[in-house]
Amino acid sequence: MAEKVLMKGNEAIAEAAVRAGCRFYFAYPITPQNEIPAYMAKRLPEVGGTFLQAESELAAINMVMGASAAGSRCMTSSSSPGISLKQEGISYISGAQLPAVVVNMMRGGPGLGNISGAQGDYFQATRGGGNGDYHVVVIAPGTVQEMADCTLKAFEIADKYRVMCMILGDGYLGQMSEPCVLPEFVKEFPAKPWALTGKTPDRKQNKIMSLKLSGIDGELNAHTKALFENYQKIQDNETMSETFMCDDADYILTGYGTCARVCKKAVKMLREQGIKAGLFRPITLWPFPAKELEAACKNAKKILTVEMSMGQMVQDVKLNCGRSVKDVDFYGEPGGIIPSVDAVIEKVKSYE
Amino acid sequence: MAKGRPLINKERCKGCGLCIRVCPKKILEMSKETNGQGVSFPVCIDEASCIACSMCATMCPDCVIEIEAE
Amino acid sequence: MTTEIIFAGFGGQGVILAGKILTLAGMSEDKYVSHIPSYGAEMRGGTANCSVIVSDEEVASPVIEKPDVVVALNKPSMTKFEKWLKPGGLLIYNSSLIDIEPSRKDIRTLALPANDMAAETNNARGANMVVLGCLAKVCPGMISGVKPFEFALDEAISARNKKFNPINIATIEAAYNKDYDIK
Amino acid sequence: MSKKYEFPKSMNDVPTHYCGGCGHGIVHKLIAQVIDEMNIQQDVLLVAPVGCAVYAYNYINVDSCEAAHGRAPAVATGMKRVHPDKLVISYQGDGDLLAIGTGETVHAANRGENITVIFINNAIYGMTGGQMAPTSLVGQVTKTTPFGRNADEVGYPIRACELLNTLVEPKYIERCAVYDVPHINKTKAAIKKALTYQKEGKGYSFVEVLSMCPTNWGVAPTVAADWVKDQMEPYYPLGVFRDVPGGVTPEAATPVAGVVTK
Repeated sequence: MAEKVLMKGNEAIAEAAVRAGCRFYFAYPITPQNEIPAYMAKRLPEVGGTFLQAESELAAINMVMGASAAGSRCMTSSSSPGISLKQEGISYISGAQLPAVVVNMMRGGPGLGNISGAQGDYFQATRGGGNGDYHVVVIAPGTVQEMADCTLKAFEIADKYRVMCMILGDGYLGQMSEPCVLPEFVKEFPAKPWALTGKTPDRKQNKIMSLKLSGIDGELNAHTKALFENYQKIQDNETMSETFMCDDADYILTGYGTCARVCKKAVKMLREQGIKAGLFRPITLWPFPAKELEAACKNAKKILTVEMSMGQMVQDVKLNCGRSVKDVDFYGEPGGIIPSVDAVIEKVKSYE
Repeated sequence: MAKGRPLINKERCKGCGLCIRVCPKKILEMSKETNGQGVSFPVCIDEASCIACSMCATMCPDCVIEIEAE
Repeated sequence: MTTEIIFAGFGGQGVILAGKILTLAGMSEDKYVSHIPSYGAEMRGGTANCSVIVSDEEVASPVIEKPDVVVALNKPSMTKFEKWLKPGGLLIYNSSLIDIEPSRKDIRTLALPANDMAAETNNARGANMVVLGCLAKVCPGMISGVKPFEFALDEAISARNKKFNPINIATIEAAYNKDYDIK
Repeated sequence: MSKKYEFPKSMNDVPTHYCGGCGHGIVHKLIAQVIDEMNIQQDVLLVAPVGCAVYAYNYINVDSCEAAHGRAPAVATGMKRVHPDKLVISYQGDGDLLAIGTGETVHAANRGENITVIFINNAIYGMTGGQMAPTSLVGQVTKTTPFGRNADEVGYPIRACELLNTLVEPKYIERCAVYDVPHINKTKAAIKKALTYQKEGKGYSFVEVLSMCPTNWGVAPTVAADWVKDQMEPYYPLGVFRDVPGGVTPEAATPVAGVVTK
């Protein structure tokens, strides 16, 4: 087994991307994810890859589009305001069915906000922040180890389904150091017969595009339905989640990323006080692990969603827990404040 | 002087008339009839005078004209 | 057992590095560990802090709300973080630079002349190393002596600065071998 | 009799969606001819822009990728970095290249990406129906300048070649036109030179083409051709601005300062 190393979350993502075969990385600086470009600038040349600091977030995501169209594994990373700028490219990449990975180390918003970790981009990430009918696969790791593992998974899913995958972390996860066992280098990659490699006489030209202008023929209608058939496969096969002490729980806490860790601590402390609490932590936010949540909530008296925002994931919990909306409560702190364990515990105790 | 002849794929033509203007021998003119798109297209009224200079073909934005030469 | 520590001071005192070294030392002993630094604009203007957890069980939340230990290397840090301590928690403050007394009565306190002790080991910039040696001594069960810090320094320090590792170890060792009067 | 001038092999035999007399068709044909002559159909990767030329990939039979409005040089950069041995063409209009994509344009040139940018300047937005372009002339009436472009309000049109010619890295910058046969031939030579330089790894090449948009100018195609010559050309002088391999090296291309030494 490989050795344990102490790494920042941001660095773990970068190294895992390299090990996943990512050889092209384009980005524009923004806190709190600057360790990723700094790491890639040093690391990629060692493996014959290309690091390029783009002139803007727009340029970076479109360089990713070009590099993906050309058949490579490629990535960009940013934080909330920069991810807003990338939405154009994310929509185009999704429309053109290109595989790519984008990392969002969320910070406080709206606007310039602040640079503390936050979770205000859940809607933008899971609903599709750009124009049109599409989905991005959103993976929300909760530990440095998961940041490495989920990055590998993101590249795998991106290539398998030809979709955009987002690693959705926050500033705290990005800056935090924890021991991590790095994944092995990926050696085998799927073939990409659709990629732009130069039109040879033995095949037709490859075209990568999202324009489907022929409205009368329903070209875009059919294209979008095909996209959603693909999304359905992802929903059927790729959900990830963690359940912790849910079996006999009266109260289920739900949260992702940093919030889930606060909740886990709260669950442990509540259990010490004789209160049966459990944690349900979605790891994929889209596809949302609906069945798993419903199973976890089956016997619960109350479900509490905790977020570092004013309530975004709670909508998915209400939709998918299989319970009355009245059974779902919410507690959140916006603007880069982490909900305190005490506040979560108080909230749960108020249900007794 | 070379001898040639313009081959005009009239269905590709959009009737812009740029070819007529650049012909040094002035042997192209617009048709009376129209093509499938409903526009007039160039016709060569004096093939014997064509010098295969290819200017009409070069000017054409729609690849309507090819030139045959001896 | 779980120990939650906040290191705080001004930029240049090496508080984030000290936290990182403790984290690595804990990792080398197969403890569960986490380290979160203050970062970005927060670091401009001179103050820095980090949260370190060393535990025998999985770290649920890496966020420290009520630290077991606060290490304050300058006065503003003490003022800010003293009130965070859990009742009965330990405040280690750098009495070389801090000329006020802690105000809380429900905590334990340790006046540590970190700069002076560092200077005594000919390591004028080693106040953060003094802290590490002191922590290993006064937090029993967290780190077993000085040895784990050798590995940690080797991991944490860049090649360019590795030449200072022996003197830093000496400083940590000297601090570890002292007896402390916790009030 | 044999074919002296024939339909380019690397063009798809489909009708284009361009209006009669539009310059895009001419430039598409020139690109296809150059691809045929250089035998590089297998090597060319084309980036199609947003604007009238978005369907360029339907006409030029090479592997192609669409780019969002203004982002073609960024997409081209990504493709070129993955395939440094391929010849990447970024084909763009004036709104794409000089308004919404100014940043991408300048920075791809400034990095000296070994790509070829072909810039169709027809002084108007075609696809959206005739609005002011960054290259619309002062006094030019468009849908959004109904009283003529007023320089006091919106400034003077931008000259792309002159702008890029202030940078160090570009290797070849030329402005051409397609309003008559001699200039069409020069344009073809410029495209060929640009792609040859790219093939030889020389660096960034930029070919601007003054072109006709009869529909949105509201004139006949022949009048449009004259308008390019009489109205556009005086403000946008034709010629080679820079040809570093060929010995035309402006001062801006040879910096004497700005390098930090250790």
